[in-house]
This record gives sequence, C-alpha cells and structure tokens, in this order.
Amino acid sequence: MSEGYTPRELMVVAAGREIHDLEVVFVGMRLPLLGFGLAKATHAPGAIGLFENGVIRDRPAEAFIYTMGDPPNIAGAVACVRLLDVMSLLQQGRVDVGFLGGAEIDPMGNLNTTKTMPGGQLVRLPGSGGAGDIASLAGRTVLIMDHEPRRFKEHVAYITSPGHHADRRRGGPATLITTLGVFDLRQGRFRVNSLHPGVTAAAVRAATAFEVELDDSVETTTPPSAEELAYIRHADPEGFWTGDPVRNG
Amino acid sequence: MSEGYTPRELMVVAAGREIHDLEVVFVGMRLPLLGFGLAKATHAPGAIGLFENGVIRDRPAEAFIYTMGDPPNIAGAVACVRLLDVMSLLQQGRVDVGFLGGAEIDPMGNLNTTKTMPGGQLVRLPGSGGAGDIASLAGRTVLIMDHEPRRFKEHVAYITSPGHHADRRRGGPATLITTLGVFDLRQGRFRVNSLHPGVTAAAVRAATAFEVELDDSVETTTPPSAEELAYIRHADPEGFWTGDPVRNG
Amino acid sequence: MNGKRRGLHEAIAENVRDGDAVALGLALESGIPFAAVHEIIRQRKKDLSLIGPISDMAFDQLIGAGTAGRVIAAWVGNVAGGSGYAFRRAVERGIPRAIEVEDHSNFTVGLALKAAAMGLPYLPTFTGIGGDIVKDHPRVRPVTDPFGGPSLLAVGALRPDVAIVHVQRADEDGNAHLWGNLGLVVEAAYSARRIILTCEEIVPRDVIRSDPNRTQIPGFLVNAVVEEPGGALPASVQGYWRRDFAPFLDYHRRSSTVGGFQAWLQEWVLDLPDRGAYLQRLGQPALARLRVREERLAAPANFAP
Amino acid sequence: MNGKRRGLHEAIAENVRDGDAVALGLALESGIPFAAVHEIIRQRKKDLSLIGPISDMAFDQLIGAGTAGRVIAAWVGNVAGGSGYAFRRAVERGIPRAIEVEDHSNFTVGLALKAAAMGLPYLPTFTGIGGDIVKDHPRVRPVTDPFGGPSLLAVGALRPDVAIVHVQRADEDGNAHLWGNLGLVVEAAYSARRIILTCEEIVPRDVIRSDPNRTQIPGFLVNAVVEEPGGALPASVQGYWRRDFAPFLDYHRRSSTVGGFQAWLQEWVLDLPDRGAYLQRLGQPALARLRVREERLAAPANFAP
Repeated sequence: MSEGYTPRELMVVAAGREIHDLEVVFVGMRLPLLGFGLAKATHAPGAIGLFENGVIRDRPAEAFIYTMGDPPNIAGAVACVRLLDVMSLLQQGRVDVGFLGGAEIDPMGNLNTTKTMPGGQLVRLPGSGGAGDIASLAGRTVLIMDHEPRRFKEHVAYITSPGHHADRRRGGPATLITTLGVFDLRQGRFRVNSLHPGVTAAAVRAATAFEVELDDSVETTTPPSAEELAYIRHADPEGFWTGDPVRNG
Repeated sequence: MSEGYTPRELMVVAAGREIHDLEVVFVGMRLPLLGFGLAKATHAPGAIGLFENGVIRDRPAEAFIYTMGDPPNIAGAVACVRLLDVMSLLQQGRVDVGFLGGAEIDPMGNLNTTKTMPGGQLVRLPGSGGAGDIASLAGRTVLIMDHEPRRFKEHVAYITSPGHHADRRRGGPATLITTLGVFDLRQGRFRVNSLHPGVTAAAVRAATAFEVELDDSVETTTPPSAEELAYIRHADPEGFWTGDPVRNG
Repeated sequence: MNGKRRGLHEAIAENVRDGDAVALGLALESGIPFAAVHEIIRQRKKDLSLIGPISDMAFDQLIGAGTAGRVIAAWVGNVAGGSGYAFRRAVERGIPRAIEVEDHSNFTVGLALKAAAMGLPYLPTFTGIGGDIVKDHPRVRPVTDPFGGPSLLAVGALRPDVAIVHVQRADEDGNAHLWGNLGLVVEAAYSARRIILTCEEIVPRDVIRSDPNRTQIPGFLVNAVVEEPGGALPASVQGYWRRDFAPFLDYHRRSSTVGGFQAWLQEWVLDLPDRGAYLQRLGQPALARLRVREERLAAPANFAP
Repeated sequence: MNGKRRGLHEAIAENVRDGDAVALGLALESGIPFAAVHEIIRQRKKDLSLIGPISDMAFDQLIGAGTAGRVIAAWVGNVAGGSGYAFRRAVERGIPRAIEVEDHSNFTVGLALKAAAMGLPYLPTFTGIGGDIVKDHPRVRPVTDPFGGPSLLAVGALRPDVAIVHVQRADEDGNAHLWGNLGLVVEAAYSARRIILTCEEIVPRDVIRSDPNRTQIPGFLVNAVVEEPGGALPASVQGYWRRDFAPFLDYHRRSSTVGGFQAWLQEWVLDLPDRGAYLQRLGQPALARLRVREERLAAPANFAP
C-alpha cells in the first residue's frame, strides 16, 4: 500500500465485506457495484447480483459502466428479465442483501432521497428509484453515506426508504458504511462497529446530529489489502467513483 | 362441390364467418383453428390469433397441428409470451372473440366440461383449461357443439364456462354453431339464426331439451363455397377434424 | 456432491419427497418432463400434489400409478384423446386411490403461482365470476376493489415444493435457455421452493451468457440440472423433437382399463431403468423421425457492448 | 394513410395529444426514445403526464420545455449527474410552470402499469410500508389479505394514453424485437391505449417471426412504427449504440440555469428539424465512436418444427 488508498476505496472494501458467499445481492451502482465485484473476486465467488432493470449477473461487467443499463452490464449477464420479475424475487424474500444511499439518514436508518427543506426552502431530489423497494423488502440492507452533519439528522425530512419500524416484516438496515466508519444498525440501534483509520470518536459525534453508541474500545476498520486495492483500481481505473483528493493510510 | 361437404366442414365455415377482419381471436384447437385459418385466407386477413400457451400468430401454422403447443404453431409465430400475458390481454378486454366447446350447454350458454352425472353416476371430464377464462373475459364467445339431447340441457351439471349472468361485465355467448344450425345467444336468448341444409325445425327441437325460438321462416346456413372447401381440405388434408362418414350437399 | 449436476434418479430422490406439491407440464403441451414423471413413478413417491395448467397425459400417468393424493390443475386428460382414464378412475371410483381435485382455470392456477412468485398472499381477478369453479373454492375468496370499482375474486398463492421443467439447454449452474412455449414456466420457477431442470444439453456458461434474454430461469433458483436428451418425449421440444403423436393415442387406448394401464406402466416405465432405456425401446427409426434435423435459426441478435 | 409506418413527426402528431399520459424511458437507462422526446418538445405538446420508472434526463428536458403538467415516476434526474435542474425548478419554483409530482418507487409504478396491463383496478404489494411515498398517495390504499395474513397496500392501475418505446427492430406491423434491458417495457406496452414504436431497423416480417420469443411487443397493440436509427442516443441500444456519456454531463451542466437550459434546448432540439439533423450535429467522429461494430451474437436457437 505504498500509495495509500482513498476513503472511497476503503468504503468499497467495507461494502464488499458485507456480502457473503452465495448470497443474492441487489447491487446498485457506484461503490456497492465495486464492492460486489470485489466480493466476487475474493471471498464471495458464488454471489449473484440483481439489478432493478432486470439484469442478473454472476460476474461483474467486463468494462467500466456508468449506469446499470450500460451495454457492458448486459453482455455476459446470465439473465435479462423484467423489472417486476426481480422485484418479485425481492418481495418474495429471495434477495439477501441490498445496498442503499441517501441524502439524509436518521437513527432508525430511514433514508431520504426525495426532498429536503434546508432553511425552510424546498430542495427537490430525484426520488426513490428502486431504493424504497430494496429498503422495504431485502433480507437486510447496507447503507452507504457521506458522513456530514447535514445528512445525519434526528429526523429526516421525508422517508423515501424505510428503516426500522414496527410494521416491518423482514430485514431492515444492518450496516451503515460512511466516510468515517462502519456502524451496526440492527434492531434499530445505532452502534459503531469500527472507525476508519485516523478517525476519532469526536469526529463522528461532530458529524452526527443524534446519539451514537460509541466508546473508546472501538475497533479500527481493516484497511484494504493490496489485493483488494488492485481489484478496485482495475475495476475503476480512472477513479471515477473511488478517486478522492485526500488519500489516507 | 361435386363431392359435397361434411357437417364439420360446414361448421368450420360458420366459425370462420364469426371472425371479422382485424379482430383479435382467442383461437383454440380443432374446428375453430381451421375457422381462424379460413377467415384469414378469405374475409379477415388482418385477424390475430392468440393461444393460451402464449403463442400469438398472424397467419395459420404452416403444417397440420394436433395441439396448440406443436412446433409448427411456434415456428413463424409473431410472438411467444407467457400464459399470463395473453390472459392479461384477455382480462383487459383486448380479445374480441373466443371459441369454446363443451360436453353440456344450457339456454344461457353456460358450458360444462368438468363433470356430468348421467343416471346419478359421476363422470369426471378434463376440466376448464382456458375455457372458463375465455368465457368470462372475451368480448364475445362463439360456442361449437355437437347437437345432441344429452348435451343440450335445461341446466348443466356444472358451470365450467359461464354464459350470460347478472354479474357479467362484458361479452358472453354470441353465437352457437352446432351440427344442426347456427344460433344467436346474445342477451341470454336462444334463437335460431339458420339451420344447416336439410335440417328441420323438428330435428332441432328433438335434440334440444329446452325451448328454442324458431319458426318456419328460418334461413338455411350458406353452404361452403368451393374456395372455402379448398382451404379446409388443404389445412386438414386427412380430414382429422373435419372428416365425417356422412357427407351432405 | 458439489455443484448442481445430477443424474435424474438422484435429482428426483433428492428433491421430490412424499407429500410434496410438484409443479410440472408448465409449458402446456410441449416440454413435458416425462422422463422425470416416469422416474417419480419408479421411485414410488406418494401423496404428491400435482400442480399444472393442462397436464396432458403426465398427470394421468402419475395418478394411475398411485403417486398423487391431490391435483391442482385446470385440465387433466389426454390432449390427443380427451378424457384421462386414470384420472377418471381415481375421481369416480378411488382407483388406485381417492384423490382430491382442486379445479382451476388456466388463468387462476397461473395467478396462484404468480402470487407466490411475487411474494403475495393473493392476486385479484375477474375471471370465473358466474361459474362453478370459483364457488366454495379453497383458494378463492371475494375481495372488494379499494378504489370503488366492481368486486373481484382473490386467488390465493400456491407455492410448489418443487417445479420440474424441461428446457433446451442450461449451464451447470442451472441458468436455463427456453424457447417456444412459455406457458407458466416462469411463474412456477419463481414460486417453487426447489427446481429440477432437465435439459437437452448442458452447455458452457458462455452459451447462456451470450443471450441473457433467452434465460427464462436464473440458475440461482435451481437445485438440480440433469442432462436428459429426449427427456420430454413424446412431448415436443422446439428445435429438438417433434411431438410423437402415437404414444398419446396408444396410452389413451390402453389406459381405459386398469389392467391395460398396468401393462402400459410395466412396459414403458417400471421395466425400464431410465430414459436411455425408454429411448432405446422407442427405437432408432422412431427417434430419427422425431428428431428435428432442419434448421430455422432465430435471426441474429447482437449483444456486443 | 394505411399501415403503421410513419415518420416521427407524423407519429407524434397523430398519437400524442395535449393532456395525454405518456409513458417512456421504460427500459430505464437504455433505449430512451430521445428522438421522440425532442419531437414532442418541437411540437409544443402541453399538459402531459409523464410516466416512467427512472427517466434519466428525458423527463427533465420535457419538464424544462414546459410540456409536462404532471410526473408519475420513481426517479427524475440525470443518472450521470444526479439532480435534474429543470425538474427542481418546476417543483421548487414553478419554472417554466408548476407541475404535480406523483412519487413512486420503481416497484409501485411498475405495479400500477401492470395492474392496467392485467385489466385490474389494483395490485397488492408489501413494498413501501413504513415510508412516506405511500402515505396519502392518490394511487395507494390499504387492503387486507382475504386469507388472513398481514395487511398490504393496493397500487391502483395506471393506464398511459400512449407508450413510446425504442427497440432494435420491428416489422411494419409493429411486432418488436427488443433485447438487453426490459425494465417496464412490456407492462407499459400492454397497458397503454396507444404505442409508438421507434426502432433501429424495420425488418421483413420473417425476421421477427424467426424468433417469436424475442418479440416483447406484439404488433396488434402498436399504432405507429418509426424507423429512426440512433433514435435513442445519447442512451445506449444493445448491439447498436454505446451510451454517449458526454451529452448527459453537458446537459447537466448547462441546464443548471434557465438560460443555460434554453440555450441547450435551442441548440439540440428547437433548431434541429429532426433526428437526422441531430445525428449530423453530433458528427461522424462521435457516431463512429458510439456505433457498435463488434459482434457478440446470441447463441443460435433453432425454431424448426
């Protein structure tokens, strides 16, 4: 690791570690997509990736893709089915884990990607896409967020993707991976699993508008191995998603 | 028509005449299948045929088929979709006309293909297949039956394919084609349209356990033209469906 | 044993248990997994619930052999001949055993499977209203339209323990290319707890991946993949086998008596160890006549990125 | 005019009316019918309801141009850049006009179309429970499970007046071969009152009939067939066109102000008479880079009977 690694590379590695072998994964784009490829290349060779456009893959796309609909994500897929077919599998409970992001998060893991009201002024965001479905129906979800005070709020302005709630039949947020650490959200609690190298408890508290269960015995996120970094840099050679002006490690 | 024609050939011709150009037809097998091909070849070149296994055709199969799943019915189809896709089109109201047969019929056009009780003894028949769906959901239905007293009953033993009833949202039996004549079943009445050449009103009454609206002014079913017969004998060269020991005309 | 490749004996032994709900014959008249049907009979499975739209003579054979306690279907008979005699004997006279029949139309049995495939307790429909199939039906209940329209029927979900599907080709992970009739194959595959795939050919993974839209069953749903060429005969398999009409008529004729059925069963199922023996008994001339040798290839579709 | 073949101008003029509910972008990021989108803008259609799962920048352009009064979608933005600025201006500030937004998830908008495709008033689902999308939603109501299970949500049917779909090839009757991403294409096509098909190539009927399983839209549902090669650019079309990433970023950047949007619209839509002019403006080097020349053909599938 002579060159170090970026925070986003570390997040990709953390995302990949959330995927177990043979699991069915609702993948999404950006960091989770790389995490899926990384998991496939290392500890989870039997994982299956589902995309909401209907693509089912058992290996990552051969070339870099900007969207899940890009031709390299179709070529070599094991199946291209209807959106409602993959949503049906999701609703059935056949998807083990799904990845989600958001503009805002609250302590129950509710995510907002619909609209915010900074200073009372409406800011309209794109909306749910498939996120609300994955949040509702996957066996568990892994959330990925930039860790900033304006995003980590006691109450989100709008629940696009429901977190833990009384009527939940399965799943819910299991893990949250941020630019600062990895958090355990199971059972509606918000606990630290690990902080990234160099991140202090004070930094997490400063960036989080609500209480975090956190003490000094917290572990440090295991940095990417050389093999993991090699995979990521092969898959995202120009650092389109993982590049970052600040390099750690 | 030096060779005359069989009753079933006449029934095929009558079935074909029920299909209008550009209509979407839920075809079925045997006589209606031939009637569909005949209509396509003559007055209804733009008709579209749907089969419950998901096959959609804009021209008849190139070779004789015993079942709708036979390979010649797939080769050259315009689409092979899921059974539920064609049933969805049917439920939407996109199917203009469907053909049905049965072991028993009553004056409301209810059909039984499930079980009869001759002499109090249960006789189990194969069941609905798609017939109950076509009966429920097509824009109108055309029924095809052998005209025998044991089949034309005041009450059928079991309503597999519903005819006219109070809760009907669309469609229902429009025409009944039998070995004796063509009947108009619209609005839940049972009226004669035409009797086949040589068939008397008395013969119809004798073969029908319920009242038929029928007077002496009744028309005679127009016999097959040479062109129509030529088509039928091309499509069913061995008389598998249309052959009959008794030839009329 | 690792992987999903199995022999048919093993695939049935591992995945079909007494009392299971077994869906098959899902593409209607084509691709009926007769090899698997006969293996189920040879393994003397009991108390099966048979699920399918129209089963052609497959269900009749399973019923006549005493494997079934229940049928959930829209049509049970012999498409070539009409009535299924073994089905009739079981329903009318309890021979070789009484069976329950849950009558359906093709649409309602499809909706029942689709509901399970969608992870739903039911799907609504307008089909069947005014008829007897949906009356006092254990899987049909009235529902209102929450938007104020006319009332509907709810068809309850039906989840097979195992679906058995015959396809043209699959890879060893169970990703299956199927073309021609689809029927209820996808719905049954998505809803079943386990899937046994029989196929004409096991092909390299890249053959499947060359055309992901041809994959009707993704492999991660599949438990066993069996290479069983001719495994659907006498039913047709598009591009591989024509329908063999004579065995349907022969079975229809012979199965009209209990003795005739038993003789047929002995000759074509019980005395034969496997599908290879069945094909051998059918004979080379028949196979040559049934095998499709012509080519009418699908127009090329380019998947290059 | 007889037949279904049309030029794009004519197809839009005949089939898209002010106030219509228009579904497009149904395969998600690929095959977005941008040529049709731009023609709708040139024809200054008004008060459209836009229906789609994620629309990428197509809806943003239609909204910015003032054609839309309502959006029924799961996601409106620019997949490359995130927010859709025209969408934001319309929602936040009523520029160029206020629009209503009916928020969905991909699943609920799919179920709404599917309900219409199935001829049903609604379909039940468990998705969205516990979130705000389904709260006080005009198309979502609670329903109970008539079999006694947990309560569900009913998603009401959504029937587009017209669906616009870009496919690889179609015959002149509108039978359409589509491969790669399917998304909600089938559901929208089955549910829409009218369909406009744009395609890379119109092919002889026998090309379509050579592979009936590739036909995702049967022609009898289709009203207009337009041969419009490159009609989805800058979106990708599997086997024909790569995604052109730069225009998405360029649009994203320029549309951040009203003036920038107008300049973009003038340059890429209003000043161009048709798609041919668009492609010309894109230039031969760009087209050469985007056009797929490699071949990775689907493995042969034999349909011989």
